[in-house]
Amino acid sequence: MTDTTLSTQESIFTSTARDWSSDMTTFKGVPWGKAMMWIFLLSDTFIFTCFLVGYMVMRMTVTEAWPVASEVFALTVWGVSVPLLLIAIMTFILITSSGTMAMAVNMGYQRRKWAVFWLMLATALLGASFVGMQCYEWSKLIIDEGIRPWGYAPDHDLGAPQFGSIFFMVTGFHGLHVSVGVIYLITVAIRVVRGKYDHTNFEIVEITGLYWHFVDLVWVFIFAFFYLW
Amino acid sequence: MRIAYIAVILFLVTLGSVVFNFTTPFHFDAIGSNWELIDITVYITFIVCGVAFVALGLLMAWWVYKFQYQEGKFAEYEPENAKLESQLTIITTIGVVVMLAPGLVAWNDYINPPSDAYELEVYSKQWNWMYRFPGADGIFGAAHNKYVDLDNPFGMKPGDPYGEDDILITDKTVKIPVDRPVKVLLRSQDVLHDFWVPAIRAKMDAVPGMVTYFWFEPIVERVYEVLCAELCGRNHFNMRGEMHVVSMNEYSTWLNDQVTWAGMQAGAVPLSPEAALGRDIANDAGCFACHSTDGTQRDTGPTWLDIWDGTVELDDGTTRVRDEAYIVKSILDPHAEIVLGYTTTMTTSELTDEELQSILDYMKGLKSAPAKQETTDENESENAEPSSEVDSTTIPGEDPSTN
Amino acid sequence: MATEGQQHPIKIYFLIWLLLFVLSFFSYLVDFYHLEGNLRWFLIVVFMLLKAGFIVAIFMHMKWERFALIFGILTPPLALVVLMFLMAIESDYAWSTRVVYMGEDPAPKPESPSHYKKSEEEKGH
Amino acid sequence: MATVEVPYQETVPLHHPKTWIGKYIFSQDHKIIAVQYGITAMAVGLVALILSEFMRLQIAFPEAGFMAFFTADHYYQAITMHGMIMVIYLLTAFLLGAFGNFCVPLMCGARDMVFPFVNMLSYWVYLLSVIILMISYFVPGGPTGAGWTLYPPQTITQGTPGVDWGIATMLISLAVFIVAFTMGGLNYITTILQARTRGLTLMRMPLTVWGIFIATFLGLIAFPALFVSAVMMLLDKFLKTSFFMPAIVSLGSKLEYSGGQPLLFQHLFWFFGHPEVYIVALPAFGVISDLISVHARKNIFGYRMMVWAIVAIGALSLIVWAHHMYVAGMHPSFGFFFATTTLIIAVPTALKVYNWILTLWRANIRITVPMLFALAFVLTFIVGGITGLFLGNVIIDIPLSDTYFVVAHFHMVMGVSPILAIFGGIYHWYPKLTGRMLNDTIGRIHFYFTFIGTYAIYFPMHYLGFIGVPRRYYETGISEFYPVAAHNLNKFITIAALIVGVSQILFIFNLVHSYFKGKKAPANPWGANSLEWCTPETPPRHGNWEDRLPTVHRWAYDFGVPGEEKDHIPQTVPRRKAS
Repeated sequence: MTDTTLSTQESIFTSTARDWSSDMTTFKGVPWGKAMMWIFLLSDTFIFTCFLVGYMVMRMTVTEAWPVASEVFALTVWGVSVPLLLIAIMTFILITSSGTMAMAVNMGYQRRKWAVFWLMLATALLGASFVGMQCYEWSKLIIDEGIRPWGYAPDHDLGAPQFGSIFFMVTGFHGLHVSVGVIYLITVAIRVVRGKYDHTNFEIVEITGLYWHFVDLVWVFIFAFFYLW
Repeated sequence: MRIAYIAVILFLVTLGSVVFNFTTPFHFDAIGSNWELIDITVYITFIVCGVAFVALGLLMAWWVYKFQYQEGKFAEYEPENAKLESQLTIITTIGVVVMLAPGLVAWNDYINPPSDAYELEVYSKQWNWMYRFPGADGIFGAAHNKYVDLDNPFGMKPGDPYGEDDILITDKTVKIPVDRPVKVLLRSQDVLHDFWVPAIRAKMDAVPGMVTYFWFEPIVERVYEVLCAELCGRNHFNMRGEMHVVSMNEYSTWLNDQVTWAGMQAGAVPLSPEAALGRDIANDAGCFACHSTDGTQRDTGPTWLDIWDGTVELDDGTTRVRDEAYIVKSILDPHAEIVLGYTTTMTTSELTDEELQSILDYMKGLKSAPAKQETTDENESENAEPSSEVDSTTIPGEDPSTN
Repeated sequence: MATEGQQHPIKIYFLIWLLLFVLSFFSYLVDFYHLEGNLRWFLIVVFMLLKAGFIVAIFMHMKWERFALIFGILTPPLALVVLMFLMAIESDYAWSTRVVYMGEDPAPKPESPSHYKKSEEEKGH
Repeated sequence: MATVEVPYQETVPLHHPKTWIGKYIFSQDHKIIAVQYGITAMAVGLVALILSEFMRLQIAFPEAGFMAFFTADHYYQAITMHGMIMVIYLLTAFLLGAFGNFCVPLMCGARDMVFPFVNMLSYWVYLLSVIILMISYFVPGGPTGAGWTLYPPQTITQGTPGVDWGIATMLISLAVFIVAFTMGGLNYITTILQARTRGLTLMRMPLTVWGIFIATFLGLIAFPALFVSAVMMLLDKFLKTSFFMPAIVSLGSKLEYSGGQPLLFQHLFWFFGHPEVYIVALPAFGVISDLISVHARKNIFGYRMMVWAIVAIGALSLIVWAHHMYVAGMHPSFGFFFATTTLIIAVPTALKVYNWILTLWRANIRITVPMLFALAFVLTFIVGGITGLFLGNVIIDIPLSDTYFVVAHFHMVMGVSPILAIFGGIYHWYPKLTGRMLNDTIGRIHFYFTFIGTYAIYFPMHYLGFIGVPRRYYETGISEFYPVAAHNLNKFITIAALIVGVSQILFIFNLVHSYFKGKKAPANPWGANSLEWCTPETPPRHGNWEDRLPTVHRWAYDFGVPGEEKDHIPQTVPRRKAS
């Protein structure tokens, strides 16, 4: 039997060495699902980073001009072109959803099931509206701006054809993650109020939260690299 | 005690490998370039690795033989031996350094061509080689795949002043002077290719969308076979070229006979509308990937020059008159009759009757001597106007007066 | 399995929430005021990394995880740093061969989006 | 706040399936899933074997009448499918899917994987990916003939067989495989990290589990790069994006691509592809370490060094990828970096070889069939590793890349060696899995044919590379680089390949025959120490252990401990009180 007394005086190196050299579990106090989600997110990080590295290579190798993002993504409101307005709104929505998700996790550990349910539902709704706005953005780019996955519609040539390709691919893949996340959130929310997790400590809410925050995290990078850079 | 056959087998396999190594005729052939450093590095690696292989193999065979199972015997209990392990680490590290150091020195040479190296561009496409010299000014004109068409096989950038005197060789054979370092620039029209002459040791991929390079200095006058070393489609194995390493005089004479880009543009004679249409259709169908139209012999398919005359020997030993029926049959059913010396990788063409007729019109016009006016742009030397640029061409980057 | 869970005062979530809004607003301002060059890139990256750091540390509770987990998750992406760094070097090399040998324009001017032109035309009328 | 940890699996009940389908088809039992993975991988491996025999016949007898049907297209399709099947669908799936599933819970003293349902899903998604791959042969144009590396632009331009549909089925199949692998891999890792039994610290785990652990971890962070490149290539093919496609004139027609970078694909592919080599090699290392130690009746020499070597190889394998691209035209200075990292990786790898051989010293070696395979593995791995030192050194790679030297090297190190490890592992664990012994005589005959045959195929093949015979040539003709002697050598190699191929029938016969007629196996036929031999029943039933999970008191290699009665002490036996 191993005694896993957690001493606060231990340096992080000692504690880490102890954790990694102990029996049964390496990540002390971490449920299976959470460990698995963390490792999955690590794998997903590699997917998104490879996409972003692809974007970097495209951007650095093409000799045709790269369109100016703040002009392409501008939104005309009452006749005034405001750069990146839609993207700003989308960013704020996603951050808000991250906040509600964090609240839900907190409520979960307090075992307040209905609070968890409503907060997760709010998160899912914010996520769904994010996807909706992304659809609107895509349709605007495709119909109004003439940007296509393979380049541009006739007479809309803005330079490098990779602009649309990489943009649609990466935001599409991120949007897919958000959509999956919305379904995941709703499923977990319903199962929580139905009492499926009553015998647990509601770690499932935290695990769902990890995924959701990761999606938000990816958006931080997409926002910086695709819209601002 | 039972004989441990496996110990004997391990011993024999180790020993046999060594014997094979020393008796086999299969080793690097005589080197034809300056890259002895590569051979030396290989030699050092052979020694280091060979010693390790023999030592480990024999040790294993011996110990398997010696420490066979005996009922009731206990093996030595020795979980680890820090001293031995660190010694082995050090020895291995030394071995690795011995192999790596000359390799890195040689690589430093490999990626830094000497300043007196002249440039040769190898332009590859499915499935043959073309070459370009920078001409009198010693500077290549810009070239890009987006400019390529039937009258501009190298994709020379229109209006680039450096390009006019570039010497274009659409034949698969290139001649280079002996004892002169050459920096080979590689471009590709379609897919990855790799210009490789085994005896030269050096090679590099040609990558579309960028320019790669390597350099070498040929030291033996001889004809070398050029191979493609990077899989490039169904005719990859037939993508051969020739590199003649010749004396400086022969090289200069040969180069003077080659056409410049300016000469090629001036010499291009328009075809009749039917024949031009036929040429475009044949081009779209990919015919020119395997068949030349200027008499160049390629391993991929017979040339179309003078195809309308005479007879041909087939691979079943029979002889056939090359009339229209034969040619139509060869286009529509390429596997039916195969010319001696070729393997067919040709796919069955789906052409309408009109398209077929246009191609036949074009092929009919491809005659060598009397019909010189009708030959296409791919015909080099005859159409080359002996301009002053060509005459003054010597080794690029070198003052002609010193020659 | 013994799980204490991640219970933390709600105050800190609100604080981070607010901070994320503020940082996003700042990075938006970088674009709004058309800052250019190194300053722009520096600010974008700083705000991006700060936001990413807060999300991972607070919202994903990594700050409170044991170092065994933090270490396990944060070291492997170092390989990606190598990949990114090398790809940046190589992309620059490939680009330079395109400019030197293929006659590509080293500094092309980006075109304005069409709708931008249209709105300018409307102003002109 | 002192808590005493209890293995979580002990506190939750296990739901046993009631129906036959639940037990054997849609089973969530890790042992059944391992068998399903193994059988599927072997079946698809047989396809790859047959393809390779056709290729060998074509190389040796290009003029022969019976090879007339085999066109260049068929040849290139065969090399592509053979390579991809062997690397991904056989070796990765077998070593991680079959051995991983079987060994990890048993050797960790767990009841099952942490999420058995996801584990089951992993197998069925893997089967789906195999089916999609096999559909390649039935779509118009056949499977892709781009070579297993699938380098663009060639992969998606005319002039390559299977450019219309074969490439799509290949890429989709790969993406599906990655999904399957991720589901399985997350399970293996979480099980190893979080579901070990009492007393089983990481440094007491058998090396098999260590190999599988690091390999799976590598897989989880390397397969994403393949996934990304597959997605980008599918978009290039079907949506005409220009990620990997610059301006191209393909067979006379201008394509509508511009500005892409083909080298990006190669980098992403090898960022996956090199770790993939170790995804296959590390589990094999682990299995071989265990086989040698058990059958030599001696502790593995330098266990800690072996573990750290596995970890170091795993970490380094992520930064050596471009040694596959020395002649690819990448940035010239990369040669220095990648040659150095590659040769550094040789040090831990060499140490593993030394330790295997040092384990034999003053051992008490039982020449069993698994031991035969283990010894053969060490020799073929030495050859493969040493030729790797040639190719890893950038300047030597220049003349040798894309020749038969490369073919011989990677077959030796990544084909023959892991397959010998797989055979050894099957002969070793079959008694535990089925409760019956495999036939010893057939096993020995099978071993000698396989080992000597494959050695005869690949050792001489290196030398064809020295004279410059290029790989992936459908037909060479008589050429400067291809003398008659080389042609005769090729004939010899082909005959050896045919013999090896046919001798595998013995193995399959042995598997099937022994399952019904084999000798009943005792619980611990080899006298091994690790936990899988301590199960209360043989074969272990669903749940593996009794109510209480086993407690581990020692490492898995206590063989020949002085002063003990038996020459092996299982991990569950308590240590004596220190006197």
